[in-house]
Amino acid sequence: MQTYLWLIPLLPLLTSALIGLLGKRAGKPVTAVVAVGSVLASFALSLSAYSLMKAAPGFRLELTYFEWMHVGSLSVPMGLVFDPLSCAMALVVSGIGALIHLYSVGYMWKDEGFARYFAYLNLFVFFMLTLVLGSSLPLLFVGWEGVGLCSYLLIGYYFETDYAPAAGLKAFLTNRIGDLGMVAGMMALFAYFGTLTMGDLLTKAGHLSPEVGFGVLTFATLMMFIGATGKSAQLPLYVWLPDAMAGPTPVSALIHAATMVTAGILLVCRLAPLFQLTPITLTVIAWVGAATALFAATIGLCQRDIKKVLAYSTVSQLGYMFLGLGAAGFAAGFFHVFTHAWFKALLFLGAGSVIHAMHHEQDLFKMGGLRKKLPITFWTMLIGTLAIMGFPGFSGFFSKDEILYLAYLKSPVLWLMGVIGACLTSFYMWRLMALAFWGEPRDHHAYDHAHESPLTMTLPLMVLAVGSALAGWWGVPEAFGGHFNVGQFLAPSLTFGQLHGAHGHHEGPAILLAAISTALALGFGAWGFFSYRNGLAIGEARAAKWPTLHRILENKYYVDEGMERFILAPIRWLGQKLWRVVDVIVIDGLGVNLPGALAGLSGDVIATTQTGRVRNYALAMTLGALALLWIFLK
Amino acid sequence: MPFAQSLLESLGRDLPYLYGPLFLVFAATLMIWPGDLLVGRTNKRAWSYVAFLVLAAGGAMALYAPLGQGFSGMFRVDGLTKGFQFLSVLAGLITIVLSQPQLNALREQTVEYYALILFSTAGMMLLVGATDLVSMYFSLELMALCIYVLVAYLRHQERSVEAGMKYFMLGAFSSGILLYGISLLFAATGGLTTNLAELNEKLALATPNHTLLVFAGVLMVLVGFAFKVAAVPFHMWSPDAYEGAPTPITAFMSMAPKAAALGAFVRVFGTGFHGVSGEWMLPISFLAGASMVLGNVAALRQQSLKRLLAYSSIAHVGYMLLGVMSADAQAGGQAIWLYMLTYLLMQSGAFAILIHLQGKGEGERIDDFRGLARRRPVLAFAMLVCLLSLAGIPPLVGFFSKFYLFKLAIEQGHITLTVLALLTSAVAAFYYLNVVATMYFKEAPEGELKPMGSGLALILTVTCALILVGTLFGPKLLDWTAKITLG
Amino acid sequence: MSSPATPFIPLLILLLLALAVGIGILWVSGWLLPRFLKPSNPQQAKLTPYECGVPLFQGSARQRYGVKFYLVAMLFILFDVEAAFLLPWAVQFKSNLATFWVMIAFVATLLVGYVYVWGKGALEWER
Amino acid sequence: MPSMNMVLIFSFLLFSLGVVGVLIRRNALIILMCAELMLNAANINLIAFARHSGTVAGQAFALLVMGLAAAEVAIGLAIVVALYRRKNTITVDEIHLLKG
Repeated sequence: MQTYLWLIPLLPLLTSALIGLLGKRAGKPVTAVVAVGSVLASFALSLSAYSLMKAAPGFRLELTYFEWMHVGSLSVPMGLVFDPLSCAMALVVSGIGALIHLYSVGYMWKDEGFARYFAYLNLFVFFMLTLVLGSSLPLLFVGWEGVGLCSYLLIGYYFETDYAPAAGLKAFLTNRIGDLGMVAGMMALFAYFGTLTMGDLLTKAGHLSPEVGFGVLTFATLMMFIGATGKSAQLPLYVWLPDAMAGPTPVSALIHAATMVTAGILLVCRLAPLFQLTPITLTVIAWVGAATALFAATIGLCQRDIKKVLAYSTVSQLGYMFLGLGAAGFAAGFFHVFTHAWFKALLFLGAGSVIHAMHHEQDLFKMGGLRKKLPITFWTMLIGTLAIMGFPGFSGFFSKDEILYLAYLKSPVLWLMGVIGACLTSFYMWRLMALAFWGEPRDHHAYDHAHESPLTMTLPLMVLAVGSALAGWWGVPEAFGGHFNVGQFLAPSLTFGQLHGAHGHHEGPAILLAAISTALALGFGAWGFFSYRNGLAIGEARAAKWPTLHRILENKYYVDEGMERFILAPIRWLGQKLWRVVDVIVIDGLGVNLPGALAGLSGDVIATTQTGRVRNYALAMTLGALALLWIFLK
Repeated sequence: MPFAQSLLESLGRDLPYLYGPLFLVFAATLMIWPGDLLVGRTNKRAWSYVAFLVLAAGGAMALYAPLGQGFSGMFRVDGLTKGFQFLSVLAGLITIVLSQPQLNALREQTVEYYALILFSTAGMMLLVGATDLVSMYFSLELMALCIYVLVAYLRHQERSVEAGMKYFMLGAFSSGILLYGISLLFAATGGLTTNLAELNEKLALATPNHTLLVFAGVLMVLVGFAFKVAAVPFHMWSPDAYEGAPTPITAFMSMAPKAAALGAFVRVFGTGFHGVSGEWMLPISFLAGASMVLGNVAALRQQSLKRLLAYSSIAHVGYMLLGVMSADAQAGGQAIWLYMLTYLLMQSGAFAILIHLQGKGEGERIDDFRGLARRRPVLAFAMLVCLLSLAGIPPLVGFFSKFYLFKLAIEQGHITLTVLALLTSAVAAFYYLNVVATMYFKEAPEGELKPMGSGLALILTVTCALILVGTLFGPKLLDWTAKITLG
Repeated sequence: MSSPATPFIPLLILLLLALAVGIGILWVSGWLLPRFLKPSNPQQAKLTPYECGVPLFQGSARQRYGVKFYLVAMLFILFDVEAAFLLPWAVQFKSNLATFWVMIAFVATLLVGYVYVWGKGALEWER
Repeated sequence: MPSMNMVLIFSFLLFSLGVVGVLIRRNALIILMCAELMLNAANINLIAFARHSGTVAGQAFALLVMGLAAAEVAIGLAIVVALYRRKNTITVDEIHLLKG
């Protein structure tokens, strides 16, 4: 069996190529079967990998197929690693991926680019699995870039619209900034450890003691974290994720909620033994996470677009995960990845079902009363909402509670931020539910034509709903009498032979904290629900009362406008002006009319260098040579 | 007659080193006269086949040439020579294939076109093996003079002639500077030698009052090379020349002379000026940095794909100068060779598509790629592969060679520049992706696209396949690089 | 008389003599004789400089030459400069076959070029 | 060796003349001539220093450079002629179709 494990990532790649080449000819049914089947097969293989891993010594199975790069002292194997962490994540990716594939069949059935869509989607699954299973950082990076590319292609999928391609580009470029951090971090790690293979890296890290002050390791981990903020949409690089909702809804569910965006958390967990050594980085991560969780939640309060609400909610939940990681609760952070994958995929697919039913209407203010028209969607989304708000017993409850508890141990302020964020989450989720499913229909035409989605779409919803309800029981925290099985399960990956940092799990008022946060969340949820159950009146009254606040939140703190105004516009301006600089300074300035050029400089700093006049080019060459001479003589 | 005998003996001994280029020169001469008399006016395209075969044969001869040094230390066949000769010949072969659609469409098939490509390739083959400033200078000029003419080849098109004029004027200017630099170095040795190895010893021993002479000489040689590889601020000819030249010649210019000049660059600075590397390291680092920044920034705003590729090639040269800065002809040569090989793949793929879409030579704007993904999904995908590889996105080979080059630079301690290279290559993603976005996310214009000729299709298939799977054979590729460049 | 200039004294005398004869002839034929012989009847045509019978060129001498001149000049330079290689060879030539054939190869290359240019019609003035 | 310095100074003046000529003249032909001047400045160095060291390599080099200069001029003239036929001017400042 072990010999076939390489098929896990390669099957989706193969089918992606097949669908891309032959999909149009083969027809939609065949395409659908192949696409869903391949991901299901990957899921099955992942299950067998899981059992093999369980039997392996140290719960770690490292398969090296061949040497990929050998450059000087750097040797990068092409191989896969199966340990609790990667197996769990691979199961999530392929399992939830299969469900979303199935859902997509229904959702995209009428779309012209059916084959193209599945080719991209399967390519994404391939890269994601490479990211998860890769046994070295460069291989992980290949997956990292690959999922970025697929995300770009899928966000821009509806290229007839203006904003979709722009959103895709934004996502890709924001991620490139993060990637720079990632590459820098990789280089620093290589300089320090002399290897980029996960196993060697972590083994070597295991022999070190925590770094005091700001050293190479702190630099490397911080850089890695910058990479993670890009992919996982943390402050300040979160801007791309809300725009990414321009893609088809199942894509939002798979890539921008359940899997790709959690790659940053996965990266930190993968290198957990390293991050353990750098308290400064952990503190930074915790604060960035908490700030993102709170910040994004506030924006979620006033959004009208159902997908935007969920997008900001995702950003906020990712913040929680980082908060957990920063509080050294790597298992807790990953646990939230796990539960979040269930309930956020569910919520997105539910939202997709609503949008589908409403003929691509995404405005919450035009929905209402859909409870009776879409019963399955309603009930499953209700479960998702209960899960995300942290209703006792549902999955979000356990994972969020564990994170908040660890945050409290690190700093009560972090805990407070987390709790406020949780309250707001509860509020906007109930607002969403109330606006969409309760009250009077506000757009009668759309309402009359609304209909429940086909089975291919509702089946995944139901499976995900069951998962959302139950996933939390995997890791019942010790405070509630459980054993936090997730932590024990992941321990081999996260500690990697290190002594497990004594968790000190019985300190502090765990139950009390949980009670406070849960009660508050329930209260806020009720407030949100009753404010909007009967329509928009109360909400509008509130908006009228605090117009400024409402406007700021509705406009997402004007971050995009600020970026445009203060970052992008100057860059564009510089790019255009740079053109003219050399001409004015060099040609007209020195050659013809220095005073005139100086006057022009103040207004219009730069003109074209590339004047098309050959003598100017020769002059530039001469001046360049003189400049070189000057550099030397100085 | 001892003199005559020794002449004949040394000729017999040394000529095998030059069989490749000599064969090209003689074959090309015979093609022009009397060969061309035999071919009717309408059958001139037959010369493309002849030229292809001749070039392939010449390349094979060079590849199997014995290793060694000859012509009184003027020429040397070693791994570096063969490696870069291989690149030049490959680029020449690709160019001949790429030339067909346009030359046929414009009815501009002549024997001279192919003969000039052969002459110029012969110049490159000599250039990369030159171990003396004299032989280096003349082979450089042989290469350049032919390309000036090729750029202005479409003499009925205004922009082709203008491009040729600009390239020629500035080329003559830079060649004057280069030669003057050589003469200064010659003077610095007291008029004794221009041989690179001897120069290296002599220059290191130069008396203090010769320092300025040495430095000025090195600097002027540097300017000459920087011009040939189009490094900022000696790059200004390249966007204009690239845009105006017939597109296959643009492809040729961005691949073959660049490879040859970089090979010679590494050899001259790595062996000839190795002893005085302290003096030229800083200037080159400025050239490299400026090229990366300006090349990438300027490419952002381009509307014409040819100009975009010209600016991006300036940036790529900036990266490759990192290899020159290794001051080690062997290691730097390897890194540059690998980079150049992958660059050649991506460029020829991109140009194959551009030439196909161009038809008679019009339509090179990025806008002309609108909706290509709809009209020709396979072509668009191939372009995507080439562009992403140019942007250095893993796991394509462009990433691999870039990684290798940057790693070398870091090992050599050029941290700042490497960081700059990383930053600017992030900028590069902008404009490459802009093209991708145009292909994938914009509405296609009306009209049918004609099917691609088999020559272009073959080149495209092979390059894309190599770009896609290249990294899988990373270690093999490196072994191969080492084997070739070490000889 | 052992000055190094001694051998040149006859040359100097010859030079002076030549100058004297030249100036003398000009003086006699241009000024002395006409005073007695020529009828004084000045006309426009007679006063213009003599240009081998073609009408006098009246325009500015700074105007551009026709493109054909450059073509010929180009070819002339190309083939003319090669003499620079022939000369040192000729001076050093010591009747051995090896160097002879090397130079023949060089000239043959030139010859191919010449035939090519001829065949292309670049040597025709009127075309 | 003061005389050698004189040679260098002389050749440098000639070279500068060429450079300045390329930079300030507008006529393509004169630019061409100035570029040749730069080559000749180098030739002076080559010949003088070859003479100084008593070797002939430098002189041979200079001879070759002259041949090359002729080839360069021929190509330059050809391009300029082609340009004149297209554009009816050889003033380089009037030729700027390609830019940006």
